[in-house]
Amino acid sequence: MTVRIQTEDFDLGQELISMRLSGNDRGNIGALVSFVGLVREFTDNSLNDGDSINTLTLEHYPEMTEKALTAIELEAKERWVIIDSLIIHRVGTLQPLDQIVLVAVTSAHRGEAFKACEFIMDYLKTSAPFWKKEATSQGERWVEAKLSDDVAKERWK
Amino acid sequence: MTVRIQTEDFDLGQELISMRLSGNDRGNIGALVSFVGLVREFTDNSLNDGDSINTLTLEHYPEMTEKALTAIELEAKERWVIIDSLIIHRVGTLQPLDQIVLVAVTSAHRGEAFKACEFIMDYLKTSAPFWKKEATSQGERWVEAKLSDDVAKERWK
Amino acid sequence: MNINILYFARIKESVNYSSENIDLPKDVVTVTALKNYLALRGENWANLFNGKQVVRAAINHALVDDMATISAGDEVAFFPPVTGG
Amino acid sequence: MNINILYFARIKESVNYSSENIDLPKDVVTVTALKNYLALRGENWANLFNGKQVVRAAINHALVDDMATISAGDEVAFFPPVTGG
Repeated sequence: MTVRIQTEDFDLGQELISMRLSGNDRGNIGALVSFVGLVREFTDNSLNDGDSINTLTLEHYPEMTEKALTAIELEAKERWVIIDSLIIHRVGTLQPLDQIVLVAVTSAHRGEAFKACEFIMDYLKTSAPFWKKEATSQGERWVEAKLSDDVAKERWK
Repeated sequence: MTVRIQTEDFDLGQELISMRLSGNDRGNIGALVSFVGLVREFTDNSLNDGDSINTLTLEHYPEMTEKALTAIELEAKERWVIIDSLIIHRVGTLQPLDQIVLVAVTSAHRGEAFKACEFIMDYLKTSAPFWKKEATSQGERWVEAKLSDDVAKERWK
Repeated sequence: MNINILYFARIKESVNYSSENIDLPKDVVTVTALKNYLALRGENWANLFNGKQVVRAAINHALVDDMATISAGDEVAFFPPVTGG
Repeated sequence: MNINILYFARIKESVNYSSENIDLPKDVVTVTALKNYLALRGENWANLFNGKQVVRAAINHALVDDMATISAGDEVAFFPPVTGG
């Protein structure tokens, strides 16, 4: 179980190879599920749909972030039989097409890896202290939380 | 939408970068979900649990395989709003820790990408013409289909 | 009518060849009828096609159930439940 | 009692600073009471903390609801609903 908060980009291929091949349990891994969140080129919300995005800046609460993400990983490990999990979340100022977040989960069987990975993302979206601000052609704007993310989280209760 | 059947290994990082960055719709991609299936070191079934695996050989029905996988991708595209999908499945003789299959899906939002990726895997497991034969310390043995895979497919009906 | 039959995996090994071209009797027009017809070839075949084992079928590269109709020139494939992925 | 308060994102910009150390009156012992107390500081603060906006709170780096109790030395953080990932 690993959590990393960083400004720099990550090498997705290297991170996934390392999930596959490092660790004493590597011979038991039958499934590797990963999610990457990316910066889109256009805003996507009811107020100003379709403005083009120049930058996306992520603020966070440093003393709390890693603790919150570790708690989510531990909860996933309680609920499903997984071998390992990795969360990398970037902060600072990003451009369209940039990688924002990686969640990767290994397990013996695919069902558990899919569920744990999606669970981690749904909880990260609603309980990890990150805030996005978009700089668009129309100015700067804090991204609004989405009701659909609360709904997604409720499924797991 | 791409399907590839091949004996050689694939570069997971390169494949995912190409999903992210190629294609006219790349600016709309907010989510990239991928699944990699891997050869484990030990058998995992009721008959001879825990025999160590020397090789895993995948046979397929060449004229049917690509058609079956393309049909699964098309069905996923009917059911969810996704941007692109990729299936790579290896055939021939593999070793423990080798990559067997990659399914990757891009979409604007994570929910659709997770569902489409898991759907494709569940259908691939139960309707694409591949058969696995394990060579273990105890001899060769065709891998038995799992009831749990049929159950996983039933969820999507 | 004349059709091609393909066998895969465990079934291919059991019947000991991978494909054949045969002329079917007139009354063999469904997958079930074809399985019953093949089962008459001997013990090996009977064990496979007497219904006690799950044998899946495809016609012209599409999965079908046993009630599917076979036409002249079809490629019919028999194989065990798939185990890819 | 003495506590530290941190503000993040939209709320930080609105109150125009990111942290403060304050002595609370004796009756301010829950998150709700602290919000009401801060709301008295002026229009800016009232708009944020009068309950019409969703303002989440954490105590010592754990998310809490508004009934949570504050203790001396706590780090209390206020922020909008999170939008990471």
